[in-house]
Amino acid sequence: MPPRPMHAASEIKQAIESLLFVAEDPLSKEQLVSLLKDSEIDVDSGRLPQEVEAALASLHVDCAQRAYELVEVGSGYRFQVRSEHNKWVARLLLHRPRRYSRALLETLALIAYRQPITRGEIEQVRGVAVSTQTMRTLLDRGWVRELGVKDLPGRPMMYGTTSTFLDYFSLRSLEELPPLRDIAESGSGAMNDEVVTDRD
Amino acid sequence: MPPRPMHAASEIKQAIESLLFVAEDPLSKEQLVSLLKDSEIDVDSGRLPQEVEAALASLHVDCAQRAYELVEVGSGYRFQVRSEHNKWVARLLLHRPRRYSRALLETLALIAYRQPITRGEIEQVRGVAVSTQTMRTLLDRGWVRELGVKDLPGRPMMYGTTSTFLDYFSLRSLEELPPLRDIAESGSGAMNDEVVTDRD
Amino acid sequence: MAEVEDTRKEEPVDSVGPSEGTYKLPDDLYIPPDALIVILEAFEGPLDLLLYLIKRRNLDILDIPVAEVTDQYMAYIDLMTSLRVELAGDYLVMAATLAELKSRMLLPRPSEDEDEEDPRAELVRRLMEYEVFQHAAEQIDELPRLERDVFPAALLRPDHLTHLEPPRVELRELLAAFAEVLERVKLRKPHAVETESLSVRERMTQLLDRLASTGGYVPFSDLFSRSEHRQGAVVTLLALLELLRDGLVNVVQHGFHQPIYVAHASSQS
Repeated sequence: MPPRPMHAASEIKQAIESLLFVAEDPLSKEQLVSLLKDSEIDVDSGRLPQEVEAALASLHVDCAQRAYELVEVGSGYRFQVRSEHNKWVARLLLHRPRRYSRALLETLALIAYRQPITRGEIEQVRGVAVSTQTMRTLLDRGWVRELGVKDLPGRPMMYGTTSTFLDYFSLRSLEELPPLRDIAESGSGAMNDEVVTDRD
Repeated sequence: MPPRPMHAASEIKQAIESLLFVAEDPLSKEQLVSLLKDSEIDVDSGRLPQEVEAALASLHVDCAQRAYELVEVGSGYRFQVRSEHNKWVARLLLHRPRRYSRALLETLALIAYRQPITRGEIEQVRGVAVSTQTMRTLLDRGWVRELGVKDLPGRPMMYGTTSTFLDYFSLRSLEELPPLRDIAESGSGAMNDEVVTDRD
Repeated sequence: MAEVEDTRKEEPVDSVGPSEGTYKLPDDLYIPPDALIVILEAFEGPLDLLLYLIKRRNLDILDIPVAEVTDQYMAYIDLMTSLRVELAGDYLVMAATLAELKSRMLLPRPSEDEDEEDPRAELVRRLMEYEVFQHAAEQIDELPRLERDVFPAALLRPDHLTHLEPPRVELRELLAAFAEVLERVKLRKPHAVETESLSVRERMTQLLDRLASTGGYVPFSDLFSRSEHRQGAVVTLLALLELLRDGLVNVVQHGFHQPIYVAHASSQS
């Protein structure tokens, strides 16, 4: 059966729709462009980025009537079920969502806001040792990565967050993290940001 | 506000759409009815089967413009990519990093060491649901096979490894898998005796 | 092996602890009983504990009454010791810091010296900084999260395409994956393995029955029977912690001074 002739724009849109629905992780505009390149779609490859952008915008509008929406997160675009339907999803997926310990969340917060940061620096702020298990969980989940060693005695490893972290928490970039409460708000005039950020 | 039948119908449709998009397996009409039962949707439960049927028909029409279609397979309904877009899916699968997910490796390891084991037991240890995709990949690769059902409520399937699995990892027999105690030590920290002895 | 011995020594709870009669749970304790559950379960270290003590009493973080806070801190350390909860060394370091601070605060300060820094300044700075990140962690926890609040919409792949070039795996990868699983299993074992006794299991069942029959939120303090004395209270507490960890009960408190309520987890959703 010969492929029925299709408008390039509509073909691009359908291709992107299929790709986003089948991909395990969000796909970025760049990934989409490179997946569409050198295909039989009749479009100048220089124009592909704009075409992809237009298709995404059009898909976004299309799903207004659907139970899912197109969202942009750290590593790209994904379709997700609108949160008002979460109650149905919960009925289907019976497993209880995993809860994360405060130790893990606090460590993650320090890494997210203060990256690059060493384990020692995290421990200094939290006042307790960071367990190996906590670090490993963060690395395993792919939320945190090693950024290289710091030029200090002992050559400690520095850590930072990943795009998987952004994806997981539906953030487009680190800028979208909730703003840190100003330390001065808790009251001290003697406190200034330098003291806080310039540790070690 | 008096109940409006139209409203219930559209809510049912959106609920089904969400469910089909997050389900790992096709969902049958009966499953859908039971997932929708006893909810705040204002519909007589006796009428639910017809309502579900009507919603499925409507969804079928809705996706005429989409890159996917609603199909009925042996065990129920699922959305799937229209076959004319398979080429894009194939491109994506060829481009993706050639690695298995941690979830898959952990599942395989659990099956290897704890066989015969049910999916529920794997989920219990891992603390998260095992996706159908994961099980299917392991079965497709010929590393894992079904060993028969366990005499438990729900009659869950038990899984074990195959000789293909042994061949792939250059093992002559399962006995050649490193003993758990060694793994634990090479991993980190001392093992809990209880977990180790669990093996037999 | 070591754990088995521990369990045996655990039996006479009343004989453990610095001095008989210093602690009477839940009535007489310096830290009110309804705070106990919070304390036992959730402190993330000495700074966390200190912040809690300060906030609970609505004290000014910039003008901490060191003597008072130190006494409460020590009471907590003693309590933990008496319950045989192993404390991280950091708690003891902080205890020493507080003791030193307390003694320095007793010394008259040379008022003519303007530059003299308040001896509490460093501690205050650390507390405030930690508080900022505590808050940040709470906010991160509330972000919409995959697996909990966000569910990607996915299409099943065409079956014949799943066979494309399967990835390669090495045995050591498989072993590493398994080591992780085991490690996690170990961590999810009750932290109170040593203290978990039949009586705790039994009490868990009793509590669940009671919460289920009540069908709503029960004041935390009502779960303790005055007639049971200390050991009974500890058993109830441990049982509650177990239930909480397993997600079988929910605990709510609407603010620092508000009473704590407990409910069967299934009675709400």
